[in-house]
Amino acid sequence: MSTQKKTHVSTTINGEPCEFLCEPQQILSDVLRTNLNMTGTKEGCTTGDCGACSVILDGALVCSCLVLAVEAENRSIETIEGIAEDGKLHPIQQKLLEHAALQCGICTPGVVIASKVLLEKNPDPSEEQVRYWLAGNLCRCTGYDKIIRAVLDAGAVMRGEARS
Amino acid sequence: MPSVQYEAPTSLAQAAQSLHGSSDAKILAGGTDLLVQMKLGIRQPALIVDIKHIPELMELTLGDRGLHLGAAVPGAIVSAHAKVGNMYPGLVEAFALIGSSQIQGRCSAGGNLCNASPAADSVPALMVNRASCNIVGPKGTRTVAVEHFNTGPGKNCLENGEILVSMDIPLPAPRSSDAYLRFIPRTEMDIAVAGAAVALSLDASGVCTAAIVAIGAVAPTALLVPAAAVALIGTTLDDAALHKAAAAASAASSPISDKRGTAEYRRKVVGVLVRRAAAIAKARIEAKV
Amino acid sequence: MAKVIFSSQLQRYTDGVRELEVAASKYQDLVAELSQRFPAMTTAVIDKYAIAIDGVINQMPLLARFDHDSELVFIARIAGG
Amino acid sequence: MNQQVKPVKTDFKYVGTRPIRPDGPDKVTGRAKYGADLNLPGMLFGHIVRSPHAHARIKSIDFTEALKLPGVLATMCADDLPDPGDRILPGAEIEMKLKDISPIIMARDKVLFHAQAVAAVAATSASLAAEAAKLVRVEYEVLPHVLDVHAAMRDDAPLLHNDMFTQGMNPPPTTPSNLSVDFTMDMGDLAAGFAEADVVVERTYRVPMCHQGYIEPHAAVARTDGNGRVEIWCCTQGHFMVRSMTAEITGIELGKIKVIASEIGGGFGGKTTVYGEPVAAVLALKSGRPVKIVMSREEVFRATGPVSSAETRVRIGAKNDGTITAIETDILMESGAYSSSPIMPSTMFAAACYRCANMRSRGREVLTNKAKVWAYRAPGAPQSIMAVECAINEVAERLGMDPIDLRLKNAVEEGDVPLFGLPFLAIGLKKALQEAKNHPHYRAPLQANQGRGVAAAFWINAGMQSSATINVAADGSLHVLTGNPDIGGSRASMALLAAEVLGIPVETVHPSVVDTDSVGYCDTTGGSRTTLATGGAVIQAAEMLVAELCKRAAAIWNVNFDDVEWSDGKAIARIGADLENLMEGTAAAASAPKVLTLAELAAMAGATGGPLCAVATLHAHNAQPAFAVNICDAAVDRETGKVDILRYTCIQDAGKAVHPAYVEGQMQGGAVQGIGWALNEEYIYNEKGELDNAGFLDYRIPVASDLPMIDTVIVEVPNPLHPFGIRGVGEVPICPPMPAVVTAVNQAAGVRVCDLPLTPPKLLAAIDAA
Repeated sequence: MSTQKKTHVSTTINGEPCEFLCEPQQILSDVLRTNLNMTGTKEGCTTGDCGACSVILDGALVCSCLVLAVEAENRSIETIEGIAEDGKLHPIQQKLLEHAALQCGICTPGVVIASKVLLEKNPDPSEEQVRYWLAGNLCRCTGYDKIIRAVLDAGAVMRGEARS
Repeated sequence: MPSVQYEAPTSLAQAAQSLHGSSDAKILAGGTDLLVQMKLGIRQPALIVDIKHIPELMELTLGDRGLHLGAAVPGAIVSAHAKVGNMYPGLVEAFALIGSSQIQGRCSAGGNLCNASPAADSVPALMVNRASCNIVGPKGTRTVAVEHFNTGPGKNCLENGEILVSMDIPLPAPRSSDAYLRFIPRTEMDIAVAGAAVALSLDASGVCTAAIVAIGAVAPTALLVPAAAVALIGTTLDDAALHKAAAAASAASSPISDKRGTAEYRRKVVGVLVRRAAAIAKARIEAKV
Repeated sequence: MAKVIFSSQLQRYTDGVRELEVAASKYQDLVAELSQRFPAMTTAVIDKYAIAIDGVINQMPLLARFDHDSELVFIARIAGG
Repeated sequence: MNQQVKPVKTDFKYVGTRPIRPDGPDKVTGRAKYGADLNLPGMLFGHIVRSPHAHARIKSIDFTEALKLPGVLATMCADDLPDPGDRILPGAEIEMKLKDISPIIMARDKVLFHAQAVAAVAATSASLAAEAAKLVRVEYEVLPHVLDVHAAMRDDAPLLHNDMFTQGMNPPPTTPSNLSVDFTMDMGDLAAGFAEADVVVERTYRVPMCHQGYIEPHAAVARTDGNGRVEIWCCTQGHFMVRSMTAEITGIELGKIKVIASEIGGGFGGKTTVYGEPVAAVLALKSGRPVKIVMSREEVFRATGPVSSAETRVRIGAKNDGTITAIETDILMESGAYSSSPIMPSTMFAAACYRCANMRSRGREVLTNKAKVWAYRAPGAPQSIMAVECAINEVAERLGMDPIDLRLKNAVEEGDVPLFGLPFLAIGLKKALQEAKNHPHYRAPLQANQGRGVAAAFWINAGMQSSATINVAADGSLHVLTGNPDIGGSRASMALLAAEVLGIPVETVHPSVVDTDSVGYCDTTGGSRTTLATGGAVIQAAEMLVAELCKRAAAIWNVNFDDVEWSDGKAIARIGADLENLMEGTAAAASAPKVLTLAELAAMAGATGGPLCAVATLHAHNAQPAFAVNICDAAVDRETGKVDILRYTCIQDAGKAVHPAYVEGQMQGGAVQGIGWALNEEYIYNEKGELDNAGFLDYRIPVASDLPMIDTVIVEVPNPLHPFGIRGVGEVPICPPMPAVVTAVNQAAGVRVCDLPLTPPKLLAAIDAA
C-alpha cells in the first residue's frame, strides 16, 4: 500500500496551474488539505452530508470529499482561498462578517463557496431559495438566521442595490 | 486497503476493455454513492472506471422522439434545462431532490438508477415516463425498460462488463403531465421514506385517459402500481378516485421498518403521496391548457 | 452567628438537622466545626460541595470568609457544557 | 456578605456595539487553522482500533501483523498508560474518577460499548494507518450487554462494573449494580402541597440520547522534542484541561506538556474532554515523530460522549387561581458505559423557574453498554425542564389560564429560594415573561392544524478560574491574551471589554487565545463562563493598566497619582489639582502637556518604567443564573405527521450583552439545537449495541430549509455581582426549545405525545389513534 504508485495530476486551482501526486483513491478534499496544505476547505464528514468541503469544479458546486483527486486532471477548481480577490473580501465574505453570521466558523468556507455559486446563478434569490440551496451546508452554531440574512444582503450588494 | 487503479476512458470501446480486464471494477460517474461506500468500507474496488469522458454518457438532447439522457449527466445540468423541465416537470423534480446542491453538481441520472437503492428518487419518475435504458456490453447493445432494470436492493440487471450508456424518455402525449413527491422527515438531505410518481393524460373534458403510478422506498425496488393507475383512468380524478389509487398503492407496497420509518408508516404515507402527486399532475395539465 | 442550611441530600450526614448556627467566620473553621458536630460529615464529604455564601457560589472556598449574619448553603459542583 | 461589590457599570461606549469580530476575516477566507489543519514535516497518522462488541473482555492484543507493514512506526494500547487506580482527577470542578476516563482513551481489561478504543497505530499515511489498524488482532470474550435503562436496573442485568455501588442511598447497598446514583432533594411537605391542589397533572416524558453535533471532528497533532517534552495542537474547549488530563492519563509530567488550542469548529460541551490527544502524545513519544489523529465523522458519533437520554416523571399541583402548590420530578438518566451523566443539575434545576414551597426531585443515573455520555450545553437541564415545562403548560390548559400568566404568577424573583437552596439575587425571569407576553408573535393568530407553545428555563452558569494578560505596543494598541478557546465570538467580547475600560477604539485591541505556556491558567470554555470570568480578568487587567498609566502620567507631570484621571483613552491632570506645581515646577514637568494619550504614554514606556503589561487572574464567584423564554408556532400535516416550524421567538436575560449580535447568535443556535432534539435527533442503536445512524445523513440535525428566521429579544437585568452586569448566555438557550416545540406540535396535532423525538411516524400513529 505504501508502495502503491502515485498518480500525477495537472489541474488548475484558483486560476493557477497546479500539479500534484496522489493515491488513486484519495479524495480531492484530502489532497487539497494534506498534499497541498490548502486547509481552508474543511472536512466535517467526508460522506457528502455536511458541505464544509464545498469547492467549485468547472463551475459546478460539489463536495470535494465526493470527488477523486485524480478526476481533477485538466479541470478547474475554485476553493475558499481564491474567493477574495486582490486582498479584497468578496461581498459574501464581507456580509457574513457584518451580520455576525459565523460562530465557530468551520462551516463558513463551504457557505461562502455555495452562496457564490447560487448568487452567480440567481442574483436575486428569495429567502426560501437561499435556505434550500444551502440545505447541504450544515451549521450547528447559528441556527442559520444570520447566514441567510447575510447571503440575501450580499446578493443586494452584488446587484448594486445595497452598500457593500 | 488493497491498491486501487483509476482509468478514465474516452470511448465506450476503451471502457469495455477496462471493465473486461478486471473482475473487480466499479464504474464512477458522479461518485456520490460509490465514494461514500468506499469511505464506509462497503465497497473496495480494484479498478475505478470514470465514464464521464465518454461523449455518449454526457449527452442531453430533447428532440422529436423525446429526451435522450446520457447516464453520467449530473442532476444540476438536467435541472438547468428549461425545456426539459417544462416537458417532464415530475422527472426533473425527482432528479432535483437527489441530495444537496453540492450533490446535484455530481449525481448522475444513470448512477441513481444503477445504485439500485429502493429509495432512489429518480426511478419512480423514470418509470412513469416510460424510460428505456440503453446498455452496451461485451455481447453488444440491448435496451431494457426502466422498471426491469433493478432487481433488488443494490442489484441491477447489468452483467459483467456492461455499462448503462443512456436513457430514452418518450415525449409525453398532449394534455399530459407528471409529478413526483417523496416524504422525508426534514425538508432536505434525507433519503426518501416513501416516494410516488404519477403521470397522467386527460381528455378535453378532464377525464383521465391514461395514468401510470410508481412508488419508491416501499419495496425491494421501485414499483409500478397498475391497480392505482386503473383507479384513476376514466375518472375526473375526484377525491374518491384519488383515495382509491392511494389505497391501491398502499396495498401494493411491501415496506420494511428501519431507522428511517416503520413499515406501517410507509405503507400509509405512500398512498398519501400518490394522491397528492396525482392532484399535482392534474393541476399541471390544467395549467397548460 | 452565621446560618448553615443543609439540603435534604446532606441531611443524612446531619441526623436530619436542616439549619444550624455556627460560630465560624472562616471556611476552614466551618469545616472543623461541622465535622466535630456531625462525625459523618467528614472533610471528604464537605469537599465534594461548593458553598454559597449569601447567594454567591464559591467552588473553591478554602480561604472564604463570611459575616456573622451570613447564610451558607452547600451546593453540588456544577460545571457546564 | 464577604465580597466587596462595586456598583455595576451602566453607561457604556463600546460594550453593546457590534464590531466585526477580530478573527472573522481569517474564518471567511479559509486562513483560520482548525484542529485538523496542521501538517508537520515527517508527520505520522494515527488510527484507533475500536471494539466490534458492546461488552467483552479483552483477552489479548497482538500487533505483529500490523508492524510487518512497512511504514507502521508505533502502536499502543492500555498497557502504555498508567493504571488509573482510584485516583480522582485533580483540578476538575466536578469530581471525576480517572478510571471513568482513562478507558475511553484506551479500554483496559474490558470494553463496555461498541467502538470503544482498544489500541492505536501510527503510520506514514492515513490510508496505511487504517490498513494497519485492521491487522491488529484483538481477542475478545464476548459478554452479554444491556441497552435499556429499565433492563439495566433489573437484578439479572449484565453488570458493567463489579465495583459500582449506588451512591446517595442510605444505607449504602452491599451489592454492585448498574444504578450508579440515586438521590433525592426535598423541600416543604409534598403530600400537603398536593392535598392543597385543585388540579394535579402527572406525566412521564422521554428525551432521547443525542449528540452535540459539532461540525468539526476531534483532531490532534502531538510532537516531542526528543527530551520528553510534548507539544499538543488540538481543537478543544480547554487546552489547560487537555494538559492536565493528558498528564493524568499518560503519566507524562504536566510541566512537560504544552498545549496549543487551534480554532475550534464547535463543541457545545463535547470538547470539554480528551479523546485522541493522549493517544497522539504517546504515539509521538514512542515514534519520535509528530503524530496526527483526526476522528472520522463515524467515530465522532460512535465513540465520543453523546448526551444522556432521560425519562422524567413530573407531577404538579396547582390551585384554581394558578398558585402552584407542589412539584415533584423523578428523573432516570442514562449515562452510557461509565458514570458521567449530568444527573445532579438535571435533578436540581428541573423546576428552578417556579416559587413553590413543596418540592421533591429524585435523580437516578443508570449505566448501559453505550458510548459514555458527556456534557452538552446546560448539561442535564433540557431533559428535566422539558418535562416540567410541558406539565406547566398542561396545568394552564386545565385551569383555562394563559400559560404565560400562570408562569408570571409563580415565577421566581429576587429573594426566592429554589430547591437547590441558593437564594436568587436580581434575576430576569419575570421581565423575560413580560417581554414574551407583549411580543407580537404571542398575539398573532393561528390557523387550523397549527399550535403554539411557550416555555421558560433556567441555567445556573459557571464562574471558575481565568487569567488575562494585556500587552501595550509602542503605538498604544493592545494585545489581549487569554487561555479560553473562542467557540462563538469571545475574542470580540474580550476586545470590547478592554476597549471599554481603556476608552480606546475597539479596532486597536487585538485579542488572542494563546497556549498553556503563554498565559495564566484558564478553566475550560464552558458553563457560559468565558465572557463573565475571562472577560472579568480582562476588565481587571485593563483596570490595572489604567492605574499604571495614570501613575506614569503623574510621574511625567510630577503630580500626585490621585490627581490624574483616565478618560477616553487619555490621562488627564485633574483641573485645579496641584496646578501651580504643574506650571511652576521643574522644567520637565512644566513642559509636559496636561493630557497624555495611551499612544503617547506607550511611546514613553521605556523611559517611564519599562514595558506596559498587566496580568490579572481570578476565581470568579460572581456567576449568576440566566433565564430564557421561547415561543414556538408549529404546523402538523395530519396525513404524514410532518412538522413545520412556522415562527420562533427567543427571549433571554443576558445581564449585559457585550456583543449583542453574538448573544443573538447563541440564542438562535441554541433554539435550533433544541428544535432538532425535539423533532428528529436521536441515537438509534441496533440490538447488537451498534449505533445505526452514525452519520449526518441519518442523525438528522436541522438544515437551513427546515427553519424560519429565529427572532430574538435580549433582556438586560444586570448581574449585581459583575462589574459590567454580565451573565453567561451560551447554555440556557437550549433549555426552553424542547417543551416549546412539543407543546406547539401536540396542540397543532390535537394529541399528547410525550416520547421524543416527535418523528412523523410517532405523530401520525398518535393522530390516527386520537
